[in-house]
Amino acid sequence: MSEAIDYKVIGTSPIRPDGVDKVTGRAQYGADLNLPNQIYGKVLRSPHAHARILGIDTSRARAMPGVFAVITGADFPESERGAIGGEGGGDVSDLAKNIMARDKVLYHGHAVAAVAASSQSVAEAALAAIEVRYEVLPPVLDLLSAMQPDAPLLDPNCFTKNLPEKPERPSNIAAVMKLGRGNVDEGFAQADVIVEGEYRIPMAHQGYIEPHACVASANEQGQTTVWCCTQGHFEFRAMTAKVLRMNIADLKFIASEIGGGFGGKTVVYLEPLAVLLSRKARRPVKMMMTREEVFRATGPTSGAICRIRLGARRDGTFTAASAWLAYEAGAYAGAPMGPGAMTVFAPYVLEHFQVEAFDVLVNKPKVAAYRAPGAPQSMYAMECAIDELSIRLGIDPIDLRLKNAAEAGTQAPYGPKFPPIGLKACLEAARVHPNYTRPVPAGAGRGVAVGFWFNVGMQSSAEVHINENGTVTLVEGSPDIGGSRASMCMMAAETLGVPYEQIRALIGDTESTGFSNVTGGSRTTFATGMAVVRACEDIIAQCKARAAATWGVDADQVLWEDGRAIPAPGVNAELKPLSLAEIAGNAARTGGPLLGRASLNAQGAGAGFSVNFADLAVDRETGKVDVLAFTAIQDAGKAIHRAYVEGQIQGGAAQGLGWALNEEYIYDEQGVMQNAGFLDYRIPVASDLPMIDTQIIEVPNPSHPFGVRGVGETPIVAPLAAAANAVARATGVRIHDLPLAPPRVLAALEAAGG
Amino acid sequence: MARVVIADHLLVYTGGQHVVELPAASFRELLEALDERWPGAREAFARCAVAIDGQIYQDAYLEPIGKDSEVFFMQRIEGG
Amino acid sequence: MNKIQIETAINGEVVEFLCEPQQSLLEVLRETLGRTGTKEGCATGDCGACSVLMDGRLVCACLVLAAETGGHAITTIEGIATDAGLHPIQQKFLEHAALQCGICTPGLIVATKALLEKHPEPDETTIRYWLAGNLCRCTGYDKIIRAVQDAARELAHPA
Amino acid sequence: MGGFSYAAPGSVDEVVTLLGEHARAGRRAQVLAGGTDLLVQMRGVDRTPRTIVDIKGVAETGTLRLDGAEIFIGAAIPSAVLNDHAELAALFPGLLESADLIGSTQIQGRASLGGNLCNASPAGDTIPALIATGARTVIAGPAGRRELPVEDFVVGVGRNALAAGEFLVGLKLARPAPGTADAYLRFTPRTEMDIAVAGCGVSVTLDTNGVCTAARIGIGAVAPRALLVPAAGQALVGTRIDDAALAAAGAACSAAASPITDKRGTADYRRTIIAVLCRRAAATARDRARGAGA
Repeated sequence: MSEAIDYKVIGTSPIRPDGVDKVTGRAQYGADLNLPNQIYGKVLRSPHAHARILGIDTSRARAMPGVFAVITGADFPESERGAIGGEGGGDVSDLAKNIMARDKVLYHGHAVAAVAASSQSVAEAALAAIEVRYEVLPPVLDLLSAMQPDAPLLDPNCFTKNLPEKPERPSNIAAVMKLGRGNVDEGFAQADVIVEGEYRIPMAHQGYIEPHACVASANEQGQTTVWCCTQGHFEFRAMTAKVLRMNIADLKFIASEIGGGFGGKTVVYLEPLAVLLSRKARRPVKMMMTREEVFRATGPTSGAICRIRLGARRDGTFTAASAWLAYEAGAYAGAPMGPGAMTVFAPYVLEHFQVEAFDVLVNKPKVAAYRAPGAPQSMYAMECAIDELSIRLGIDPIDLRLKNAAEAGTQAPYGPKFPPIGLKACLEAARVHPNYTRPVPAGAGRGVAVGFWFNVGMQSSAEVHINENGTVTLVEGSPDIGGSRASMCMMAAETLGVPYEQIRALIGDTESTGFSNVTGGSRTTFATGMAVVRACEDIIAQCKARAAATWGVDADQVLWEDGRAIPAPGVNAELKPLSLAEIAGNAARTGGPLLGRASLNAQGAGAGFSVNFADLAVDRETGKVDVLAFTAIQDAGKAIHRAYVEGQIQGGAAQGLGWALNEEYIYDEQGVMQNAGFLDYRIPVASDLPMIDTQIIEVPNPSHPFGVRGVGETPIVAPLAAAANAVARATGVRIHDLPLAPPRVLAALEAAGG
Repeated sequence: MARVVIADHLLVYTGGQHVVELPAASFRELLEALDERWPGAREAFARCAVAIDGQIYQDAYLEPIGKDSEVFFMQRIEGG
Repeated sequence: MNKIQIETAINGEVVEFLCEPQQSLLEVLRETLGRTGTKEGCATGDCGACSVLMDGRLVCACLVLAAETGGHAITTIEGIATDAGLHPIQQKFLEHAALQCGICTPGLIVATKALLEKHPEPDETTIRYWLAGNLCRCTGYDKIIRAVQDAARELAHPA
Repeated sequence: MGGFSYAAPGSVDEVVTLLGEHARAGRRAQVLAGGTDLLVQMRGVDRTPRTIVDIKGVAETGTLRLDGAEIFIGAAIPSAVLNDHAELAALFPGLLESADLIGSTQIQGRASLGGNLCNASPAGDTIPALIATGARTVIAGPAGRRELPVEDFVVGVGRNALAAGEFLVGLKLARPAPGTADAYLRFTPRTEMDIAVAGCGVSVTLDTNGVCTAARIGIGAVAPRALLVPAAGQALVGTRIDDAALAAAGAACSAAASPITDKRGTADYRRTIIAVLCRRAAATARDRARGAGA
């Protein structure tokens, strides 16, 4: 694999094959399907953050005209304990209780009952007729208080995992994780300068624009079809089967188009409810969350408290680092503290370090994956600490990072030695970038930060059908959130040697293609792309065999070039090349339809590094922060569709900036979220942002046929610290806590003497 | 003998032992060797991702392990 | 349920429907009339995914009662392309990769149409403020702004 | 409990009759203008059935009249229509700034000054701006018509001065005297799509020497209702609206404020920035007035 390879299609930016349907309103998203005879399902949610359910009376709701079914926790089978598997993480029994409370409600908005009725307004009236008696318990909302031994318990059966011995008493600390190497005391003793600080990062939501929605249709034998917006319909099928103790063979999941996920659509919320309601009502049931429900009851990511200590010699060499990381899990265990711990020091060479991380239950919604889960929180703290060090030592922040940057052969803090990685290439590119070498605008500060994510592989399937005129249909199982149909078609075009326009990609349902894990973990272009390439190689081998049969030569005497079978050098010069169309047209005579396929569990995902820098200005009278310029440089390994790679980087930057500047879950003392809507949960609007300049670095991943690393998650990691470091440099005041909302910034400026 | 490094959260199963050398030509054999050394450990280790000579495998059941390979057990990585 | 009979024009086609008094135009478009190109992101006027034109003026369909639309003309995303093909705004969104998941795209295209009818050659700031009511969570807006700029150029100076 | 119903009366009298019938029968009726607040409330905090009385079919509520010394703005005119009106923009740039800040372009396609006023949110953007201009409300009811200064129309959080059977027909504004200009500024964390953390409307009149002869300052989102702050206006009168006068006006706004701490900001923060907004808005109004024949 070398960068010098001259690709025809890879690295260009063609129009996506599903584009026209998406700009004309034809594309069908989660809530766009309406079935004949359909009724509407709605969920009754807890008005308390922490309470015991004493009783639920649904009799009035059941008696209402137009009400077809009512369900509560009692209608669910006793669920098994055990890992969900796949990307979802966590425990099946917790998942089951999260989608419908049993004996206790653990957050405001926790589902307690659901109805199916002839119209949405009848369904709403039926919810209002359900009576639930609660014994209200004190909510546990603050991370540090939740960790105290005398804190009220969410789960009296929760005993901290991964301790040397099983603890005697239950706790809200669901698990701890430790990581370390060398001797930190020795390392800190070698330091000329030590910086330390505590950083708080708020709970934040993925904020996809499409609320969760599905339609379920069950028949009298229990065979059920579910249409839904999901990052992975195979995993939704598995979760639904486990929660309802159904046979997977009785469940068919069809992925609609999906209006954003960012990790939040990797777990089920509505689907098992819709299946149960449909089974009871014997009619198709459509369920759609409101935006408020999305905020209150679907996966935010953890708020966290991160304490960092970092030591360095006068020349900038890091001597030691330690991190203490506490992550909010929400109502059930499963905060991304593991990846948080593994990423915090990942970009740097460190002989001595230790990390301690905690997964803490609080009366807030159960967290779900969100773009590089766990990394933005811990790496925010570390990248701020490095910036402080850079200021203290008077070393340029990029130079300081270059001095300590990991490279191929560096032992990563999480274990193995890095294969070829692009961190230094990104830092070198940043150092000479015109946006970095130009002067900082008056009144602004320029902040730098590094981002990192592992990326993953996992399971994917792909099929390649050669149509009778030589055009190509790809069938794969990865929902297309950001243009992946285009990149799949491009990799197929490059491999087969046929024009991009001759290829169409279809996302198969769970009965029409092989298992694939979720679109997530930055895995689709890497892993599903690898499956597509392998399936194309399979079809090429078949085509060569067909050509050999046609020509009466051995298969190894046929080569594949530019979409044609050609005789190998020295083989009968009279033979005319056979195009894919010719081979396909003759397929009936040479063995029947041409179908290639591949399935794999892709290993060797390439680590993704980024460098961001941003110019931010601060209004010293109001504390308002404006983003004047933002530059994101990232190693993509190889960019298949350049514009969509840039788009991933730009979108991640916007999400990271939103989290840094304004986004947060705001709770009152009773544990009720105060800003459950897009008006007060302030994601960036168009006028909040500048153009986001991107530069794609390509250090190929040796494990992928085209060098792909995966790009989707790394971009959200660095913007938090880049923004905070810019504000610190603009004002001379270091604010540790996010978001950098105007009241906080103004208070910090005033505390520092204006 | 492969050099096997145990992640901190798994030390519960190894009585605190951090590094161990075990004979194994494949990941499957390694799991058996671990289970033999520390009965009951297999399930916890099988749930982990591993890095074999720097390459991370989320599911490594059939992967070969070289004579001098370095194997790290680590937490599985998710993603958004 | 006391339903109301309404006759309105949607994308130039006369449409009759029955609605409940409190139902929004968005709900009727999507659930009654099968015009699902107009998307729901919030139903509170905060995201712009349901942007439509009412008598040529940009509005959120979630904040209009269906009952109010009698005798008015509604344009939805389904009415933007013509017999001649995609509208230049649609074409530019495709060319600039200005959509990722695509859920905000119909609303953005309708809003852009209203923008370019009022400001045929808007600067970047005008575009950003005009479209501030259309949330996009995927793109960071960069490519959307470029697509709108390019569409404005194309409409003002057809090739 | 009855269901929802929808009515679209064609005249002021019909609206008054309909509202009166409902009041007498103890049934709920609610006036609909742009609906950008009403529809959200009906879907969220207040789902109880009612008769929705759409006043957009009443000619007077859609009337915009600028003839003579008095300007009339019908209660149901969408702010987008006002924003497009060049003469109105020249007369009341500050008022139109406030109308241009109500939500998004989409919201402005529906939302009206009248609706913003009747909704009586402490943070309604147009209310402090209307207070600064000295606008008067025109109310129709069973007893005929009455007028009320805008600052007296809003009486509390979400509460206005309309009695049973009454509704807001429109707003009256005096054509500004020579040397008069207004400005409105609010503070929000985002650039757009946000609710004011604090807002300040200022109208000043300068004589030909640049000395301020009259000033009205309204503040929003820093008290249960938008307030006229006479002391802030007085701090400008008799000055050239120099830095010292601006500081005094700002301080008067802070002193008049009785803010709360909520999801949008702390009380201290609001008290601090209302002074900043007052200074900045007053400086803008002053600069405009200098250009407006002072």
